Amino acid sequence: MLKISDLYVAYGGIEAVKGISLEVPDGAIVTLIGANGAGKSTTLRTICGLVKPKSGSISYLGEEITNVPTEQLVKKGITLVPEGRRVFPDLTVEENLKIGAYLRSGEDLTEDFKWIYDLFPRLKERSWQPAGTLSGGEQQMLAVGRALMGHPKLMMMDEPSLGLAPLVVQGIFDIIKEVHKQGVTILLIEQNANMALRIADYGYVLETGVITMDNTGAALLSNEEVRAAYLGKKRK
Amino acid sequence: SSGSGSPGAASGGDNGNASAAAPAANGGDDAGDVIKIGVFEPQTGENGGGGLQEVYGIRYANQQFPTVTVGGKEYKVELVEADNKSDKTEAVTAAQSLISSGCKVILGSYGSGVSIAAGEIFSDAQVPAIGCSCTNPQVTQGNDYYFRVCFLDPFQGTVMANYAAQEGAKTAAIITQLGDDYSSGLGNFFKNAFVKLAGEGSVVAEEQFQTNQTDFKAILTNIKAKNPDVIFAPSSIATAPLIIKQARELGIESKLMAGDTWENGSIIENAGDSAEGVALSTFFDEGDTSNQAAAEFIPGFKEYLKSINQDEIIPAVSALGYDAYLAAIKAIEAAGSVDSAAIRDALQGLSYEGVTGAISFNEEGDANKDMAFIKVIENGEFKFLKTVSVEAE
Amino acid sequence: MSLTTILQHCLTGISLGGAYALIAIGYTMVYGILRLINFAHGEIFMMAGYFMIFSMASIPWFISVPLVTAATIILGVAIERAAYKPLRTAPRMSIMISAIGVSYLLQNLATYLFTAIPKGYPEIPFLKKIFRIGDLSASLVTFLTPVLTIILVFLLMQLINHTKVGMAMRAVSKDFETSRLMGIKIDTIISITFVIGSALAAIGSILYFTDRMSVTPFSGTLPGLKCFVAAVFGGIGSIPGAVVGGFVIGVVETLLVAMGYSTFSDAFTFLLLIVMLLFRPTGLFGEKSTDKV
Amino acid sequence: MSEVLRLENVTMQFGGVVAVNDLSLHVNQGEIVALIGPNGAGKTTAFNVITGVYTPTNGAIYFNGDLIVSNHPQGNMKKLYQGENRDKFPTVKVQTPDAITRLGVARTFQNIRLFKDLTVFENVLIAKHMRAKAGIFSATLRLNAKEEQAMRKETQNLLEILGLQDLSQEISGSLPYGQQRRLEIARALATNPSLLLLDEPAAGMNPQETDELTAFIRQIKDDYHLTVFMIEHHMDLVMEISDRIYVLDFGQTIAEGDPEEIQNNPRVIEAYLGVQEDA
Amino acid sequence: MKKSTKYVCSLAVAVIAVALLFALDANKTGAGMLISILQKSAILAVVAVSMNLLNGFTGLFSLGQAGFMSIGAYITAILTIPVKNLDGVYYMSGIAPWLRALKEGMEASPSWLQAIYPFLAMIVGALVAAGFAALIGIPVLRLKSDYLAIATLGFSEIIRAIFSSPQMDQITNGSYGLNKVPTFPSVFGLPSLFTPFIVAAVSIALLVLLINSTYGRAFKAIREDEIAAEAMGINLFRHKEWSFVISSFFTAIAGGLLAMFMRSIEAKTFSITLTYDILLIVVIGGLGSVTGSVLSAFIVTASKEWWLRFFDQPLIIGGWQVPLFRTGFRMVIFSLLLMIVVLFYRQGLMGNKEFTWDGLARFFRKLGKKPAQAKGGAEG
Ligand SMILES: Nc1ncnc2c1ncn2[C@@H]1O[C@H](COP(=O)(O)OP(=O)(O)OP(=O)(O)O)[C@@H](O)[C@H]1O
Ligand SMILES: Nc1ncnc2c1ncn2[C@@H]1O[C@H](COP(=O)(O)OP(=O)(O)OP(=O)(O)O)[C@@H](O)[C@H]1O
Ligand SMILES: [Mg+2]
Ligand SMILES: [Mg+2]
Repeated sequence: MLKISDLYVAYGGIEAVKGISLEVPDGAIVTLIGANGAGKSTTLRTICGLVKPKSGSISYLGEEITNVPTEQLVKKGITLVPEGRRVFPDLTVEENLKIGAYLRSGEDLTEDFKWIYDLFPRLKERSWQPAGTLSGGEQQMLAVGRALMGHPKLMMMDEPSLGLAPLVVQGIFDIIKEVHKQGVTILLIEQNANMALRIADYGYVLETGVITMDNTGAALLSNEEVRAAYLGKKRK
Repeated sequence: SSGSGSPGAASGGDNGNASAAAPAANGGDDAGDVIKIGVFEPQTGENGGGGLQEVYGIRYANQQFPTVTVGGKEYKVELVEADNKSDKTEAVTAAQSLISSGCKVILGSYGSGVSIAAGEIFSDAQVPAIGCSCTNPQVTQGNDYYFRVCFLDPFQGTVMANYAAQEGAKTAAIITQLGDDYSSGLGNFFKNAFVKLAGEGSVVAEEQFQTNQTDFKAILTNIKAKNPDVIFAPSSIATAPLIIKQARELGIESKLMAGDTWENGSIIENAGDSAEGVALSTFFDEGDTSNQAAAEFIPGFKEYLKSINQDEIIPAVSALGYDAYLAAIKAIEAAGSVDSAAIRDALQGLSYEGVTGAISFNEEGDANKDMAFIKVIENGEFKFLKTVSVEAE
Repeated sequence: MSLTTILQHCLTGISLGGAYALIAIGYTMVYGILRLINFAHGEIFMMAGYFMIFSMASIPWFISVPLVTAATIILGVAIERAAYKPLRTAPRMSIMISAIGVSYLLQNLATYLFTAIPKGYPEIPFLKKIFRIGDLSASLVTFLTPVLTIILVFLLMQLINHTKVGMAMRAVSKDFETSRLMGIKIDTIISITFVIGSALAAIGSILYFTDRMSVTPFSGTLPGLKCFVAAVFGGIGSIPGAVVGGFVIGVVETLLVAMGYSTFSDAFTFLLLIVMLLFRPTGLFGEKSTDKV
Repeated sequence: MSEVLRLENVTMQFGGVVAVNDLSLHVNQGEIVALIGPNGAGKTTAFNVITGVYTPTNGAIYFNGDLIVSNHPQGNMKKLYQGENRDKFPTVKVQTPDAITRLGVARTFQNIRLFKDLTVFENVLIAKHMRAKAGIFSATLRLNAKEEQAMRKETQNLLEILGLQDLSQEISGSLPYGQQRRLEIARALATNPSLLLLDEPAAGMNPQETDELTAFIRQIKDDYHLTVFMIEHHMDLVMEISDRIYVLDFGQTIAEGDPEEIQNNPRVIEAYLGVQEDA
Repeated sequence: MKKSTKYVCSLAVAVIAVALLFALDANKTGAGMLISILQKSAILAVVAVSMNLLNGFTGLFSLGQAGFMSIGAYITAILTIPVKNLDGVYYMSGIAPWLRALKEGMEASPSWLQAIYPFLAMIVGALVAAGFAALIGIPVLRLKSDYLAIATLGFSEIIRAIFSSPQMDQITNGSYGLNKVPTFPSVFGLPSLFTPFIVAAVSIALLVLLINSTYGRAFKAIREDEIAAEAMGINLFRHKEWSFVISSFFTAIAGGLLAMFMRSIEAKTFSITLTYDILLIVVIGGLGSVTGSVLSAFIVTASKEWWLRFFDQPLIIGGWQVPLFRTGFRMVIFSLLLMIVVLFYRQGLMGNKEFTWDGLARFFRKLGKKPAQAKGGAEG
């Protein structure tokens, strides 16, 4: 579905991504793990057209999308749940969700609202509240909900579990699985490598802008090197 | 008609550039036969409109008298223009730039404030300056290097007060612009003179407005309530039509009067019918051809105005600009030298026939003028009404 | 002061306030979306005045009005494209200087092209028709300005609060990047903002200059500043705020001048604003910042 | 063991939302206490109330036995606080956030708030400013050279101890996330606190980095004789280093106890932990 | 670069600057324009650096500069106009008797005291401005960003309205403005031409020292993040107030210098445009860069009022009059240049960096390298 080859991205003089190639098959969950500053977010932002790559190519459903503007990518069904939630602070929760469906003009959204509110009952309670005053976790739910409102084919998520309570983290992963089940392909960045690899079909390990390892989720999970570097010491 | 032989004079068109001014760069080399005269005028900014008209007079004069003979040697007169943007801060550097480019005499400026600001620069550099229409007493006071060819505000204020009284006005209202020395000063002089003539309490309203203000309805409504016989509103060209039109729109029928600034075609053009009956004092009347210099100037300058696409009404400030240029030329000739100090001394004793009357300078450097022209707007034109002379205090 | 005089003053004030309100909306909308004080807005308004002068020289008013509005819109959008768009990611201060630069440029260009001599504003005959009620007298435009302002603002509020474009505008005003992720074309939305702002400036300019009859390159400066004050008074970013601010500033200013305090009329206007800010630091209807610690 | 921090019946209300509801808790000298709870439970709000960023609608807070905060609207709170009970309570004491910091309470923020355009060194040096004795004139005329020297020296030392000395001239905003968190803690330490409040210090860190952080917190606690009060969602970290844990839900404590107790508390499991899948 | 080399360089520059000033003094008439521009730039540089302290370093967006300058300018002017000129200056309403008495008293004092009066006058002006700033700072500094800007702008306009009001006629000469202000006095027996440069240098030096002190760092912290700064124990209000007061103090000093430079002032001089001009200088130089402000004060002033002046003159090349060249064109060109600078140097000329010898060396090295690299590329 998505194919990246030999992608280089630089901010000013600093190269954040140095020639990575990866592939996201249709209907899969692919995860990208790696230390802070490895270039994970940069990769996703580049796919979305928020950052211009220095070189390399990105194709989506066989179509070259390297320099396509973000808006058109969204129309094609790619969406990103950005790092740090980025909800619209002055719009209410409901408006935030509505704007997620911005490109689906004229359609009836009642069903979608019901779906989202079922997934996140908390949002329903707060539907009138300006999103800026929600707690971190609530905002994250809203960001995911908002992305879902666009009925994406490929949903990219940048650290969706950041700052969430354990129960909610589980919830988020359940949602990811649920969304995936409904046919959405998922590219996921996670610090919580444990959980991410557990649900992922395939995983890539990124280190300072280079892919150092890739394998199925299960294989990475049991890889000693990965365990040492990203999964922390085993505790009982 | 244009008697100029200088290059570029014929072209110009609407660029307003039909002056003989050659670029400073070429002129500088053979300084031997060039004498530079500085034109210190606002061509942009608040007073840009009036300043430009003064410049036209100067440019035309330069076209007419492009050379001056000193000690048997013919010098080409080169105008160096510096735009002071009607802004005191900029005036200092603009004045300085004229001094730096070697001007021997300076002409200008429209708007007394900038003249006052630059006065110190000229006197420090010992370069004489000749004001054209700057009527504020402060310009020449205590400055040995500043002269002017026009009369002064105290005189002008008195003239208008007398005229108002002669017309039978018993009460007057005054509108002045805050922070503007010309407007406030003239208004004040008018008030003093009018109170003397018509008695205490005859000035029924004194209103002020802010620079750049365009809405005068509030002050006019107040004045309307007082129903004065005349309204004296010395102000800039830009504000005049606004005051006139808004006054008439509010149904004010008092006679409107102002000072020299209002003698400007654009006021009639902008205020239209409402301008009818407005009276003002000025320095010059194009209908008055009794004097030889004026008789020659008027047709020639009209031609010139036409060539640069301007209205063919001669603004008094253009005439003054012309006269100031003449004064400079005559002084240079009289001095027999191109040295600034000598020119200054020559100016002091100068006496000549200008288009705005006979001109000689008193101790302060002010022109000895005791006559003003009163004009009234009639049928969309400035009609000469009469001359008034008063003993200035 | 007689009742007639007071009424006359109120009429003047409300009419002036209406014109201020229309211009203030331009400030407030651009601010709302770009966090930019568009210093050039007063000059756009001034240019609209010149456009009308040239247009009416050969074309009747009913064609001139839409024509001038269109020209002003083009100017506004062109400024946005040329001077603000390249600075989307630049520090806020740079964009503001760019705005001051544009304002200088337009002023100087107007001086250069049209000279500083005031140009007479053409009359639209029916607007200048003078009505007299007892001792009150005012032209039609005086009555029309506030009415038209209210109607336009009502329409604008509908647009912003109840349409998708409006919601997109509110979203873009907070976060460009995320808005793009929602599929919103931010450049289009920003342009729409400038279109609306400029159109209102054009209409405001017609109403304002019809009442004041002449245009100079500096005609936009003072109304520009006043309307900016009005926008801040009402809470910059808020459209009803701009309208209320416009009317308040217009009326207060007129009344102050009427009471003989014209020396301090501007000062009082500012004082009023400052007092308002002390009680409500973000203006009358300004949004409180929802910056969560 | 003496009490460092005590909250009594603290309520914080935003319009209709009661973020903190009649919360009472205490932290003893030398403890590491964790504050956990679902998102939106009011943990960060509690921190904001303690540090004076918000003034509570009701309640009192004591630091080392002194009343530092009571329900008088102040600081940023004035804008934010719209409670109806504004006038009901007597004014007792007004402490602004900076004054509270000077008393010895330092904090980090949930969303990192470094001085992004300044260097790492400057970030830490700034924290020393509040202890400077020199007035603005003597500082300008460099009459405080000795003091300045000392401030720089202390900063240098602190950076060395925390292993940030190599980065000292880097612009702080360009550091990797983990280092930024570390720097924020360093900056808080530079104010010489006796109580350190950490708001989700491990957010955005992978398990490996979290482990490092655990050791780091332990180390600074001992080296600087600190009391640590910490909000965190990483249970590994919380369970490993906390002496005691408070669990908050809907602004109220639903449980309190040592890690063992908390892990097995059914209410906590239901509201917060969820059924532990084996990791 | 070695430290000693840097000192040598700095010393050399200082010596050259002083020598240049002596040279200018010797050739006053010929170099009049250069002197004027340099003096005006020096004065504007002081305001620009003060504004930078507030806007660039403390992050307080204030637009009240013109107002504080006017306080300094008016007080300096009123106190220094010679008694003999008073009647001429206050020709319309006369001067307030107490003021005349004060001035007569001043002129009766010993001559050494009189020699420092102009400086005292400037300092008095600056202190009044600082006091006023302290007063309005109490309510106003609570406001944020643009609201603060408009409130300070408002105060500046209020000051202007007061100075030009008829009620103040006997003190400020209301609408008529003040003139006959004596030019710069001389210091240390040096030619008076030096004075603005010395005062500017001292002022800027003090500001730089402040910026680099622990208080300066606290200001920067406030700029970066108020909430975090507060959490670092920095009292927001006190520090903002300091920054505001000190900035106003030096702004007023510059106002005093400006009065001496222009020798005549009026309230109109201190309108909002003046503040915009200064903001322009600050941003073009680089927000947060002192050397940038100084550099751009000169570049902006010189290009606006001097270098571009020829655009206002008709240009004739070989008998052909080049179109477009006429009055007003200069300002069009100036605004265009301004736009170009803003659009292509978003951070201003210096960004938030300061001029350093190392920086200069690096700059030249880079310049030297570029052609070399190009060559290298061609070979490869
Ligand atoms: N806007 C930017 N300007 C300059 N450098 C940047 C910018 N954004 C990111 N970088 C740098 O690019 C590198 C990669 O950053 P990126 O955000 O992609 O990392 P990441 O893997 O997502 O890390 P994290 O886990 O912290 O989110 C980092 O060194 C970072 O400092
Ligand atoms: N400034 C504010 N205005 C209005 N409501 C607020 C404000 N700050 C917080 N709240 C509300 O208070 C509640 C508690 O928020 P808080 O940030 O304290 O949660 P938290 O426990 O820190 O959650 P998380 O773990 O997600 O950070 C939330 O529901 C939030 O919506
Ligand atoms: Mg990331
Ligand atoms: Mg929190």
